[in-house]
Amino acid sequence: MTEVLIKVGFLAAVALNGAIIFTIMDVKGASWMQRRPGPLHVGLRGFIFPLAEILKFVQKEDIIPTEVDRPVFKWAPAYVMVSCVALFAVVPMSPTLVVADLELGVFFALAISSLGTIGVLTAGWSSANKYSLMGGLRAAGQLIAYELPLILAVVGVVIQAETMSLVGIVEKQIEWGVPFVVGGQIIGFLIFMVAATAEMMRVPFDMPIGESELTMGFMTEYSGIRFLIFYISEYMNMFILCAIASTLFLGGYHVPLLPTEWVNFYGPVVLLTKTAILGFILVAIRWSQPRFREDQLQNLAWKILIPASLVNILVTAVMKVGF
Amino acid sequence: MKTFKPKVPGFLIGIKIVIVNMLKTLSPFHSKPNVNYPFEKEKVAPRARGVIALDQEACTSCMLCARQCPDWCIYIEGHKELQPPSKPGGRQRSRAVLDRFDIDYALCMYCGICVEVCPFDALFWSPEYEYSEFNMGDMLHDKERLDGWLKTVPEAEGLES
Amino acid sequence: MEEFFNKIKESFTDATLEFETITIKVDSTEWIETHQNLRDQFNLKFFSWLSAIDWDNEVSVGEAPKESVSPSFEIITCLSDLANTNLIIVSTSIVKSDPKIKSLVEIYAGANWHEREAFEMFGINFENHPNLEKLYLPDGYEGNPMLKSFELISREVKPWPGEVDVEGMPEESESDKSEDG
Amino acid sequence: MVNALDPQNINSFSEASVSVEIETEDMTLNIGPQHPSTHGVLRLVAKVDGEKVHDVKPVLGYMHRGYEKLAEVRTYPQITTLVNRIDWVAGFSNEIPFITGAERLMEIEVPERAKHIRLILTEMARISSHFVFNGAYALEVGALTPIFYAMEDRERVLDLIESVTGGRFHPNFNRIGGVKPAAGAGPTTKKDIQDLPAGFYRDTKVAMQKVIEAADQFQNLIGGNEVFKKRTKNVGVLTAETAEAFGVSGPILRASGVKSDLRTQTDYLPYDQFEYDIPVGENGDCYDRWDVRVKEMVESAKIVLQAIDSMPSGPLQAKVPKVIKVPKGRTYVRAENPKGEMGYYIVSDGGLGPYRLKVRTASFSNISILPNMLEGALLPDLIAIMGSLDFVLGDVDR
Repeated sequence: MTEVLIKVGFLAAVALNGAIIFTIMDVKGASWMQRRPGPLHVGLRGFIFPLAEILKFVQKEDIIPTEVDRPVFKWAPAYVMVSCVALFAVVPMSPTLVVADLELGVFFALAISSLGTIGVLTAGWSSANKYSLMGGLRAAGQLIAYELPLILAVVGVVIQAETMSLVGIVEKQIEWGVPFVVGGQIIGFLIFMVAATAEMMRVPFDMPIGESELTMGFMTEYSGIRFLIFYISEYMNMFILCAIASTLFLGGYHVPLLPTEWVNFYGPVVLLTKTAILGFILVAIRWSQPRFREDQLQNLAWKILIPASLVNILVTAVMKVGF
Repeated sequence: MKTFKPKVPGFLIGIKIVIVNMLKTLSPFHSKPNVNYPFEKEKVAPRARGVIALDQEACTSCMLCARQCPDWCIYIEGHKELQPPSKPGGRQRSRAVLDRFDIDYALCMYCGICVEVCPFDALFWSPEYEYSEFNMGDMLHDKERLDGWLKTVPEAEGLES
Repeated sequence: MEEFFNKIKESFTDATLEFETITIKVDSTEWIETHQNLRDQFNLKFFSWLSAIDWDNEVSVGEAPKESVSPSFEIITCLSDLANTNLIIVSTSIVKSDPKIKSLVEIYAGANWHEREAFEMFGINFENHPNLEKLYLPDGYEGNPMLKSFELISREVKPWPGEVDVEGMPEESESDKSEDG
Repeated sequence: MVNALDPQNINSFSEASVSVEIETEDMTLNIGPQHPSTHGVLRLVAKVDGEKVHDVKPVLGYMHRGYEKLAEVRTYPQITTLVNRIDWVAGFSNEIPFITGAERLMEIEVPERAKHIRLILTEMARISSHFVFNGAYALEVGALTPIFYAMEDRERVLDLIESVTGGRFHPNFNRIGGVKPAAGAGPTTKKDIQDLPAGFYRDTKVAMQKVIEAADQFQNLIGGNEVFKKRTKNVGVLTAETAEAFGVSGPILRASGVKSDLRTQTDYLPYDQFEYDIPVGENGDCYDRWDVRVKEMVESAKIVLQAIDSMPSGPLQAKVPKVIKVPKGRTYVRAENPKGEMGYYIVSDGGLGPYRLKVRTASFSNISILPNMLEGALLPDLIAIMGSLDFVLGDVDR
């Protein structure tokens, strides 16, 4: 029992810290890209502002509008949060430092990530707000549409690695000497990143939030700590999907040429660096792109990404069998 | 010779622009567009219409400014007093004494008509801008406060011919 | 501009050109025909604006007209031609007791909102208008604000500070004043 | 009643159920008056069927300040203060037609130098207005960064306007017969006629170069972006005929392919002395409306640079009586403002103030086309189309 609690605590701590690092990166990165200093006043030249942010949201009144479906409304943030945290359980930070080295690690991750859809949809539905409803429906449509290319892109990796365990996938990459992104999965990696960005609901796929038309989408009616949970899980989701992407495609906790025997020491650092680089690319994309329209977004998923990922699987399979 | 120039997708150029701007912000050699306001003050143009200063001595309470004000935000009251003659045996002169000169900045539209119409050079523009209040009633500046702004009136600047 | 004015003058007798503005006065019964004519014959396809003037001798705000006028509404439209910059002001007069005129929406679609504005501001009825309702003012607002008889409350409730005058000297006599002046 | 379980009916039943569309109830969606994407307090009551917009009813009046009524109780110099505030994004441009109208009625000839200063500042106001549009429009289609670049570059232009007029948004700088003789500041020079401040030419040249660079940056950052093109091309197409009938003017009309620019077509300011292009769009869609404005910014910067080089010397004020009384008469003066045709119809009765002042604003006519354009659009397109019209609520409601 204690072991489980420690594991859950470890998981939550890593995920929360990752989310906080990504928040700092997003906010500070955004402000620098926009020629402004960004948060300045909370300690260390403003770099620990997420703590102040958290304190602020915790203090705020948790307003629940009268017309809402109360239990559903109250529990919706929890779904989103839990799905994010649980996702990290299978991500290895080194061969031994992994909460659960499952046989079907990839399968578990993808199954858990679709749980968040329910949270978003219930949040939108229960808010008794037209903007929230539209945001929730858009989010549901988008998350379901992009779940497919996300899974299909991973299938290529699974075929190449011949295992579904994430540790196994990383070990295979170490064995190969190059990460999968170089070793034939470049298209799969791009598809995975696009689909992951859509799963995170970040620009250019932030139609569900779409603040210029839907104010804040499914989060419109949330305030106080419940809003904070949505806010944090957005960054948590970003952190974890980036971590999974770097595990699957970029060689995880290992970089070529470094001695494999010390991987337990530098593993977490390497993984975090790779995750942060991917995160920074997402930040740069977020602050430079406009957003897609709802129908264009669906077209991209169904007409481009899914066929492309199917072709990718086919090519990978043929290569695997043929050579 | 035909040079081949591959077409870079527009979204990549966009990412390049934001990253270049990020480096500009971080580099100490580029000017910063921002002013960290409460700690640094912004430099305003000397002509900026910030607040109206009043030279109490020059005012003769002729009411021209109050009459021309589009918003009716200037309130003047005054009376005349007899002054002792300047040289013995001369006539007693009357002098206007200002009892009240209030400008209600909550109403003022900062058009500057009062400054322009003043025939005795009693009103001036000052670029000072820090006089917001929590209470709307405090935006009514009386003649002492208006006189206090006088020392913030800048000297004349150079002109372009 | 002169050339265009001469052309206008051939068709409309009551046309004037003053201060670089061509104005034609028409009877309110010819309102629709005039605009149709101007749009089709003179190619004035650009509908700039429509508004009204309330001519009244009794005014509660501002200055009354210097010369006495007969109380009426003057309705004005401004039409222009984008290519040649011909511009014309069409004006007509209607009685105040029964202010109504035919709507121009059929001819110029843009007249819709301008007519609604004139309707709420002056109380002029535009016949055959698709939805003649208030544009700016809230529901339940009474009165037509642009009428000259409509008081401007802000000027009513507050006295003019310019009226306060410097009190005269107690001992001052008339002769002194004239000497000073 | 068809029995679905009857094997004979299965075929026909499944076909029928595919072809029948689901009947859904329309939802009324209020967009505004407090909404992140409306420029001010415009309220749109939209009937939506899912993402599709059916019937849009704009509700105005949240910002109605009754300037036409207020003008009746004010004198001509006092009205200059008011008209600044109609379209506050380009405050300086609003003064020009009004002052020109009063001057025309009084038959005053304005000195050349004053006209040039007016022209320079008008073009600067146009640039700053288009900067706001550029930033805000990108924000509306979801790009969050361009508005910060736009504001940074606009600040340079606003600083120049402030250094001359003393006001950033409400310059109140034009006087009947010229420009402001004593622009505030300085106890020693208060009564002197004040000219442009020292260093103005140099700073203007720098700022205008930056404007041209900024326009280029916008073309790369927003205009070249594939997502932006997808969002705006062939969205909200406005034909020239419809635009004319509704009285739509300015960049929107030019984007529809009509080469109409009052700067060349009328003589309210000496634009004929300078060389510049009038950008014209082809399709009349949102992208063209955006593109025309960016190009116009560059042209305005070119005009300012030329005007700085050919600045005549001389007085800033014509001789005018101390108490301004405008003779009896009426005139209509229009000008090409950043948002379109702005005009004042002044009916003077020979008094201190006008008997009636009709303000024709560009945005009012421009947004009257909204219900027409939004019919059948998607909800995200609603925002894209509305933003491309570039209106300011002060300009709509007056």
